[in-house]
Order: sequence, then structure tokens, then C-alpha cells
Amino acid sequence: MSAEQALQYCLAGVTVGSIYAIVAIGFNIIYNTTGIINFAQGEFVVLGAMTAISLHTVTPLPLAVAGAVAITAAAGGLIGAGLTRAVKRPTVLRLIIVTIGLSIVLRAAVLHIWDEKVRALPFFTGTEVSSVGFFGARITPQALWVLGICAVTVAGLTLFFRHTLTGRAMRACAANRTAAGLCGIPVGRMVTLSFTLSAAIGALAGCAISPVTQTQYDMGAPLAIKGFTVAILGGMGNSLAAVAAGLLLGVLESFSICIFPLAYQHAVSIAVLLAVLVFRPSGLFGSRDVSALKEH
Amino acid sequence: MPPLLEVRGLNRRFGGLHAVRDLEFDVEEGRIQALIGPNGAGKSTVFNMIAGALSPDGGDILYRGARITGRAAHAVAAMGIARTFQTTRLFPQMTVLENVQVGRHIRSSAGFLAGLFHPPWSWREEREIRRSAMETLEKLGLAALAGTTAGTLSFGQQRLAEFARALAMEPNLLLLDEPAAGLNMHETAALATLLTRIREWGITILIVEHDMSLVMDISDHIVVLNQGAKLREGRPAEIQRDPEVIRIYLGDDHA
Amino acid sequence: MEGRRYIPIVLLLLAAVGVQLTLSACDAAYYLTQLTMSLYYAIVAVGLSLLMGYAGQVSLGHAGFFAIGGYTAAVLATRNLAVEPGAMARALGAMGLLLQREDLYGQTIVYLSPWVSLAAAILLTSAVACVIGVPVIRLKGHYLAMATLGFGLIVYYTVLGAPGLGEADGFSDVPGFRLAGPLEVNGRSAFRVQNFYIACVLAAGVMALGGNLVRSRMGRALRAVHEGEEAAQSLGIHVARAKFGVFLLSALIAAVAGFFLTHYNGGIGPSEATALKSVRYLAIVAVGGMANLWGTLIMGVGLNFLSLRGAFGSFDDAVFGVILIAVMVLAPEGVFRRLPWPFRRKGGDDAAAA
Amino acid sequence: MAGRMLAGLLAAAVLWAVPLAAGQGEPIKVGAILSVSGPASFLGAPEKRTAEMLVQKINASGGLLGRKIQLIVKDSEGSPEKATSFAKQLIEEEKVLAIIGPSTSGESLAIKNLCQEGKTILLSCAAAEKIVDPIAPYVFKTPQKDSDAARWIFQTMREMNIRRIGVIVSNDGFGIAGKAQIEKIAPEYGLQIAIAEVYDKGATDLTGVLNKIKGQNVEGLVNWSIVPAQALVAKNMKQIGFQVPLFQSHGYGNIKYVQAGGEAANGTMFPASPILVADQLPAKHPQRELLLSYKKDYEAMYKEEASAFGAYAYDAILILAEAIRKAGTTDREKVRAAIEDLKGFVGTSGIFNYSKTDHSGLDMSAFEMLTVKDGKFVRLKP
Repeated sequence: MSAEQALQYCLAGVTVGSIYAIVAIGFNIIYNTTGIINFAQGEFVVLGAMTAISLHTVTPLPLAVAGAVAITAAAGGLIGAGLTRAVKRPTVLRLIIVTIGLSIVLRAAVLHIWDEKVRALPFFTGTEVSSVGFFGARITPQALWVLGICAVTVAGLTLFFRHTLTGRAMRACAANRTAAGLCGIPVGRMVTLSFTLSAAIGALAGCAISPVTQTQYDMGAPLAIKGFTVAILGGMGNSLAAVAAGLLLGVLESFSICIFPLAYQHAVSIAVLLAVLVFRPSGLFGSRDVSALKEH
Repeated sequence: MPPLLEVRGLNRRFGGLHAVRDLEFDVEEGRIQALIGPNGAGKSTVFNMIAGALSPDGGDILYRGARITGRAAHAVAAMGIARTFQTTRLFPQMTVLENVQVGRHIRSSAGFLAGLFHPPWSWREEREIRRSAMETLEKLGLAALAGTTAGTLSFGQQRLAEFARALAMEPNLLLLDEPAAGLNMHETAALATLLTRIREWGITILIVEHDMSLVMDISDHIVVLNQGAKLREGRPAEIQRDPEVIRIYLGDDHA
Repeated sequence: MEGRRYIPIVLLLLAAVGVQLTLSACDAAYYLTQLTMSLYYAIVAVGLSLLMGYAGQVSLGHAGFFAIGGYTAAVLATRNLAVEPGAMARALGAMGLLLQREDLYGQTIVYLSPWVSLAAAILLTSAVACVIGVPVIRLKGHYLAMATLGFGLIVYYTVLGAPGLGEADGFSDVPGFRLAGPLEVNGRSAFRVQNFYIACVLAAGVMALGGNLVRSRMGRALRAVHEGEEAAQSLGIHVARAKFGVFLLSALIAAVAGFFLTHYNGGIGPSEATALKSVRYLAIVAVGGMANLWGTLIMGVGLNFLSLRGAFGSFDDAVFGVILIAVMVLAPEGVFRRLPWPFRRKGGDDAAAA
Repeated sequence: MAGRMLAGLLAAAVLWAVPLAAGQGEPIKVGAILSVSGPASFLGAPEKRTAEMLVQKINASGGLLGRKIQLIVKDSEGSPEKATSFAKQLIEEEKVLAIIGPSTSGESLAIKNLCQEGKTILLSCAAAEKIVDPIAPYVFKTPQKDSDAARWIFQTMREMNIRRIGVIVSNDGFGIAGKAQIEKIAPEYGLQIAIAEVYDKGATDLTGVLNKIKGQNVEGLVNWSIVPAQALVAKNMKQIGFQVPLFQSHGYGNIKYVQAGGEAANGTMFPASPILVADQLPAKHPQRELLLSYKKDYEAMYKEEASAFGAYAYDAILILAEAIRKAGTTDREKVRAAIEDLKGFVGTSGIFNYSKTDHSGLDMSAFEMLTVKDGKFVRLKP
């Protein structure tokens, strides 16, 4: 393998990894506030992209993306939080079941509101054929957009969770719901806020990746699976680590093609997930090393 | 014959906190022995290490002369060491009878296959489990509540039912974690009577308790902990008079 | 006294006879086809109910075990040993473990007796359940959900990717499974009535075993584990072993159901191994009342029957999604709060839910 | 008991012997098992729309033999087990004359024997050749042959002096059936397959595997797939600067995939049915009129462009209708025989010539090499 080819594998991995990472960030927000994994996160991604594509037929791209983020945030916040709050005696098992149900229903809704056809937003800059050279290897500029959005989101979230009252209140809810409630934090409102925020980030992710991946009604679940694989690899609740884990998994998958047939790529990366769950449930970067970077 | 339980050089740290240091004491068979000390003295840590819920960093715990240090909780239980919890941990959706029947787990043997195919020998065992569970309930005066869902019982009844569940194990050693917490005076008095009765049945009791009058009333032997180490040990009358003990409980003024 | 617990099983079989006679009399025996398929799917859900409702351990990978059973049946029954009989095949033939059939196109096929492949399916499932279950069953909550989901996906991607497992097309032309005499698990219309009874008897068997288990010492131990692991441990229950035991049991039930249904359908495809299938089993257990074997069986047969007849049209998956949400929000104890006497479990029906 | 069963059997036998001919006005029941939703919905959805449109049109113009067609559509979501259940339902309960679909090869293979044993005509919309090999008398298919598509590609490659090729296919039924044919036929054309890989039908980026193929110094690349992910191939190739001619299969027959590929799609070559270039066909082309009419009807009714996929269902119903007309009856065996006797029948996917030994009906002439120029399909050699 030439150096140039190896570098190209890396960049291919970065493209895929940035997609995983941006999806993973959405999981972390809800996990940080409610302690649950939202299995419908992938559907927020699809919903956002589909809305943006529809809006883009009448408005310019930035406006369409902004509109889609707002609409998805509102819908996701209302539906997601409404349902999880409606569950009596919310045990982990029950909340898992509700978000799984929500994911299926949202997918069917997207199918029947739009249709089965594949769509895509235009590239934010350049076109389908443009690429950025990098020591002889190339990468689509959209991957840089996705990475940039990841970076901005992680930075923004870190600031939000560390330095704003609302952000701290949200973290308090995850740490101890009852205690947070006793301290006068409106726990219910915080849950709504976290669903809204993660739906917004999901929608933004959907718009950012749509030019690369294209968007179809049923792509939410596979994206979500990769998203929470990455979230767990990074250590649940830690967005910066999730980005690192996303890129790592992307590059690993990319290089795994050299050894395994492509057909087994997903099986291989899920096997990695199982190994991490069993041997290092705190994630690759969990524990002391990166805990300083954690949002809480 | 060695003591029923021996604690030898026990140590446990939580991060920077040295919760238990070089602790040594014995529990003689047939006694009610109390483990007391002010808040944060390490009583619960010791208790949980004996029960197998925590593993020590160093030292040994011997039961009938055999090491049980670091054994899993279920293995400790299987040797005949029963425990109760500070806040009762009944199985809330099961009936009182079912709770006590689970207490017979170590005294019965039907596994998955027997459970699935329900062979005649397991009928007998199942009848035996039921009979002895009912017997235990009767002993504690809970027979009337056998069919009640455990979660709906009053606080005092729950505590009693947890006792029944532990006694159903026919333990040799019963570990009680603050059994009087939250009980009113009447209930505490009844508890004292119950504990002495349990001792009469030949069960050794190790009790962690805050209620001094209860401890002084019923204990045969007391170990006082302070800051993770043993301060004193002796009969209630001796402990009661000990200036060191009075000092840590009531402050320097009373010494 | 001891026989009384089997009264509902007898009632189930009598109901089956009633259904069959009514349908046949109304010239509507074709309903039996989907009822038979639904029964097999319901059996998987009953097994999952033991794991999820009683022991409180979630699994999002049961379709994986179903597929392991089904694919073992398909691979071994469609492998034509007449083409190049190796030493192994000759040895099996000498032991009388090979069967011969002629397919629709006149080709002679020599294949392994399904009894042998059933044994293989059970062994393989047990092996996989050990490898995956021993480490994974120690995980809790989300981590367990994710790990079992991951297991199901590995099975899915494996059957989809491996050329020997039919890839996307899966298997067709799986022959029937001759049980004894004229009894055969076979999807042809001539076998329709007897296959309904075969499925009913299998379901009744699973219900009897499951009903026995939940009333037994281990059944109580499982519920204890569900309601308080630490307390269960303090009573001498080996929590990890109890959880693994019921995990293995429900995996085997799923695999056996998959094995039978594959012979009945005459094939299997990767769609049986998808995460969405696992979620369906979960939905059925939830709507059946979590720790309620009879509720699960009834909902499993009912919902699958409607689904397999296309009653939900293109909203098939959405229906299960709505069920999941509605049950958790409106009736977390399931829709059967109280079953009539013979079906009622000792200790109340609504006990031990989620 | 025995008496009642005997009576039931007799009743069934009578029903069997007088298939539907009882009331002249009774509709002719035709089933359709299509993946309207689920992973193969990009096939099933246009197929369903097409089938409903055509049946409506036939009924509006008086139906067949004076009877209306009643189309019963079942959404199988691409699952063989549901297809099996629906097939039994349609055969035993609805007693349909024929079944259109299923959309995928796995489902088609799953119900092949059921249709044969139930004497119900199956007109599959899936491409795999296993569906009609071995031949079951009642089972036909309408899409072109994979092997013919491969031959067109290889022939073009030979003309372009390409010797060493890379192959990627999707992991669905269409992809793996294509891979088998490519690997079988390539040697006939003296082609060397340097590398063959299978990608997930839900793939979101293929630069990794394309990079691997690029490292093999191939002179041409074949992508055999029917899923939306195939639009990524052209894009990703350009993005990593992998510049060899790209050949797609007939699964590329949807202008959406070209649009999704944008500029990158230009220059892609693939064999396809002439429906994609209907308006560019010479006036005397036998299919021109039919194709234009299908496109016009479909696009007017559904406000979306017609694809080659919907055309498979169009042909299936057209063939069935023609066979019923020719047979003059809905007797199963006679209709089946009439399909087998169809010669020179103009369909949207090509000219069908069925026979006892060929239930695929189409040959190399059903294809034409197309290419993409300025985001539009054009004929490679006009």
C-alpha cells in the first residue's frame, strides 16, 4: 500500500467518521439530562434533512437549513419529551421501549409525508465532483463542513453545559433527578429542552451529511446504530470523546476493508462495540484520562 | 472450637478515605453482638464486607475458621449468613409468602430443568418450601399477610417480613443493618423481644445499630468503632461506663 | 392438585380444536396458514417474556436466535449430499441419518435428517448463547439493550454477507420435516390442518414449561432478581447464573420456533434477522403484559395473524411502533390486567411488570 | 366427521374445476406482492403505482373478456416470510389467476414453488435468473436477464480495450445475482476481475472501497446495484480522483440516481431498456409508442418521472392481459400456455418471446447501451 493510498484510507475514514460523530453528539445531550438513550435520534436526523430538502425548493440553502433545524427541534422536543414524560414509573426498560416505538413511528411518518425516494441537499460548497487535495489524497469539502459543524457544536455545548445556569440545571437532572427537583429545577422542562436541543442537533447533522450520504426515509436506524456505537466507544455523555471515537471508528472501518471483505464491515465494527461494552463499559476514553474534558 | 466469625486485620479505602483500618474482632456463637460507633465510623463498610457486598483491600474474614474474604454475596449467603438491609429490600411486587419462599432458596435445589419439567420430587420440595415459609411467617405473626403484595405493607410490617425472609434461610449468623431505624417505641420493644427469641433459636446475631438503649438491652457483646478502627470492645455494662466511648459519642465535655 | 396447573393448557388445545373445526366447517381453513405462522412467532415472544418480563432483562436481539435456528434448518436441509458425497456423508448415510427427496424439477436430493439438524440447531444456539450471553448478561439497562441489539445485527450482517448462507436471497426449497408417520412440518395446503395442530402442541408445550418455570423455585428467583438484584444475592441466588439460564432458555425457544417455521415456510431470508423483527417480539411482550405468558401468547398470535394477512398494509411496522408507545404510556402492565381464573398466575397477573 | 371432510373436499374440487367462469361479470382477480415499503421500496413503490394505473386504464377501456380486473396489492416489505404468507393467501383464499411481483429475488424464489403447486401464474418483477432456471411452468419474469446486461457491458469494454476490471455490487438480491453472472461471463470476454467487493445496501460513503479498487490498477469499474447507494459510486470516484470508465447495471435505470450523482454521473455507461430514452428513439422503433404512452400516463398521474422499475410491473400486467385475451378464457392452464406462446410481444422492457424453455422472454436486444451526458440519459451510439 502506497503512502498516498494509506492517506486516502484515512481521509475516507474521516469522512465516514465525521458523520458518525455528528450523529453521536445528539445522543449525548439527552443522555446527559435524562440518563436515557434516545433510540429515535436517527429519525431526527432524517426528519431534519427531509424538511430542509423540501424548504430548499422555495428558499436559499442557509434559510432552509435554519428552518429545518427549527421545525425538527420543535417537533422532536414536543413529541419526544411529551412521550417520555407521559410514561408512568419511568424505568430504563420502559423509556427504551418508548423511544424505540417513537423511532418506528417517525420513520413511518417520514415515509408517508414524503415518500420512499432518495433525496439530497446540494453541497454547501462546491459540487459533487469537487475535492480538496491533501498530500496527494483527496476529501470532499462537505466532510470538512461536517467536521467544522461537529467542532462548533461540541464547543457550544461545552460552554452551555459548563457556564450557563440552564446547562448546569440540565446536568443536575441527570446526576440526580429527585435532588434536582427538590432544588427547584423544573425537571420536566429540562427534559423537554434536552429533547429539543438534541433534535436540533440531529437536524443540523442531517442537513450537513445529506449531500454526502443522500437522505432516504429508512436511513435513520442504521445511522443511529453507528451513532450510539460511537457514543459508547467515547463513553456515554462525553461529546468531545464521541467525536474522537467517531473518527477513530471511521478510520478503523476504512482500514478494515484492507483485511476483511467489505460485506463484513458492519459486523466487524459492531463486534468492536460488543467488546467495548463488555470489557470497558466506560468507553475507550472513559475513566480518568479524558474525564476532565467531559461536559460534567 | 474457633469463634463463628473472625475479622482479622481488615482494611478498606475509598479513594483517599481510609474507611476501615486494621480491624479485628470475633463473633462468638450464640451471642447477640453489636457493632456501634458514630456516623462515618465504618460500621456499614464492615457489615457489607462481611456480607460479600464489598471486597476488602486487605485482611481476612473467617467463618467457622474458613476464609470467606472477598467471596460473592450469594456464596456468603449460601454458607448460612443471612442479612437485612438498612432500608428494607423486599421484592415489592411479590407477595409476602413469595418473598419468604425466595428465602428458602439456599435450602432447596430445584434448578431450571426441574422448574421447567416439574418432576414429582420437585412437588415435594415445593410443598416443603411452602410449608416452612408459612411456618416462619407464623412464628413472626405474619401468617395473615401471606397473600399480600409486599410493596403495600406498612413500614414496620415490611421490616418484619424482611426478617422472616432472612430467617427462612435458617442461617447460623444473622447480620442486621440498623433494624430499629424508623421504628416507633412499641415496634422497637417488639424488635428487642424478637431478637432475643431469635438468639434462643440458636442463631447468632451481628447487629449494626444507632439506638443505644436497644443495643445495651439486648447485646451480649459490643464492638465500638471510631474512624474506621476499633476503639473498645466488651460487655454492655463496660462499654456504657467507658470514658472514651462517652467522649466520641457525646463530645469532650462529658468525658 | 398438581395437575390443576395444566388445565389452561388443555383449554388451549381444546380451543385449537374448536378453531380448526369452525374454520373448516366455514370453508375458511386457509386462515390456519397464518395462524400457524403466528403461533411460531408467538412462541418466540413467550420465550422473550420469560427473559424480559420475569427476569427483567431486555433483549433486542431475539430475531438473531430465531434466525440461527431457521438458518441451521435451511442450510442443512438444502445441502445436496448426492452431488459429491464425502466420507462424512457416507458415514451419516450408514447411520440412517440421510433422507432422499425429489424436488419439483425432478432433481434427486439427499439431505440430512431434520432431526439431526434440530440437534445441531440446539447445540449451535447454546454455543452462541454462551459466547454472547455469559459476558453480556452482566450488563444492565441501556448497555444490555445495546449489546443484544449489536448481537442481532451481527447475525443479520453475517447471513446477509456470507455466500454459504444465501446472502440477500436467503433460502427457498427447504423440504418438510417428517416428525413421525404422516405428521410433517410442511407448508403445503394438504398439510395445513395437521400443521396448525403441530404448532399448537409446540406452543402448548412451551406454555406448560414456561408456566411451570415461573411457579418454581427458579421462577421466583428470577422475579427476585428483577425486583432487587442485591437482595436476591443476599438470599443466596447466583444472579449471573440465573440470568444466563433464562437467557439461554429463551434463546433456545426462539431457535426452535425458527427451526420449525423455516420448515413450514419452506425457506428463510435475512428479513427474519433484522432489528425490527426483534423489536416486534419486544412489542408483543410489552402489550401482552411483560410478565404474562398467556397475554403474550394471545397478543403474539393476534398481532402476527393480522400482520401476516396484510391487515396493516404499509403501516405494518408503524402499528408495532404505536403499540410500543401506547402500552408504555397508557397501560404499562399490558392490556390484560386480569385474566380469568385458569390462566391467572399465582401471585397476581400484574405483578412483576417492568 | 369423515363425511363432512369429504363434502368439503368435493366442494373444493368443484370450485377448482370451474375457475371463476361462473358469473360473466365477475372480476378477474389478480394479486400483486410488492415491496411498497421497507428496504426495497424504491422498486415496489413505483411498481405498485404503475400496476394500479394500468389496471385502472384497462378497466376504463372495458376490461378483459368483458370483465374487470380486480388487483389485490399486498405490501411485503421485502420479507420472504410475508411474501410466502401473502402468496398462500392469494392462491388459496382469493384464488387469484396470477400474481404480479414480488419485487425482490429472495421473495420471488420463496414463492416460486407455491405458485407452481397452486397453479397460479407468477410474473416476477425481480431480475435474478434463478427465478426461471430451473423452469417452473407457471413462473415467468419480466425484467431483462442479468447475463444479457453483463454481456452488453463486457462487449462495450472489449471495444474500449479494457482488460482488467474491478467489480462492486450491493448486498441485496439484485447485487449478488449480478455478481454471480459477472464472474461467470467475464472469462468469455477475456476480462480479468482484479477485485470484487460487496457493499451494504444502506452505505453512506464508498470512498474506502473505491480506494481499495483504485490500488488494484483496474482499467474499468462495474457497479452492479439497484439501491440508491449506487449514486455514491460516481461521486466518490471523482472525489478521490479515481479516473477509469464507470459501468453501471440496468439497475441504474432511474434518473434520480443521475441527479444524485450530479456532474459526477456524466460519462457513466450502462445497459438499459429504451424507456429511459423513449423520446430519443427513432420514429420507427417498435417500442417508441408504448414507452411514450406509459411515460405520459405515469408522469401525468403521479407527477414523477417513470423509471425502469415501474416498467417491470407494467410489462407483467400487459403480458397477462394479452395472454388472457389470446386464450379467450381465464382458465389457468390456457392462460399460462398463452404466455408461453407469446412471440414478438412489445413491452416496455423489450420485445418478449417466451417459450417452453425460456420464461424470461427477453434477450440481448432488450438492452441498449446508454450513457449520461449533461445529467440526461442518451444512447451511447445513437
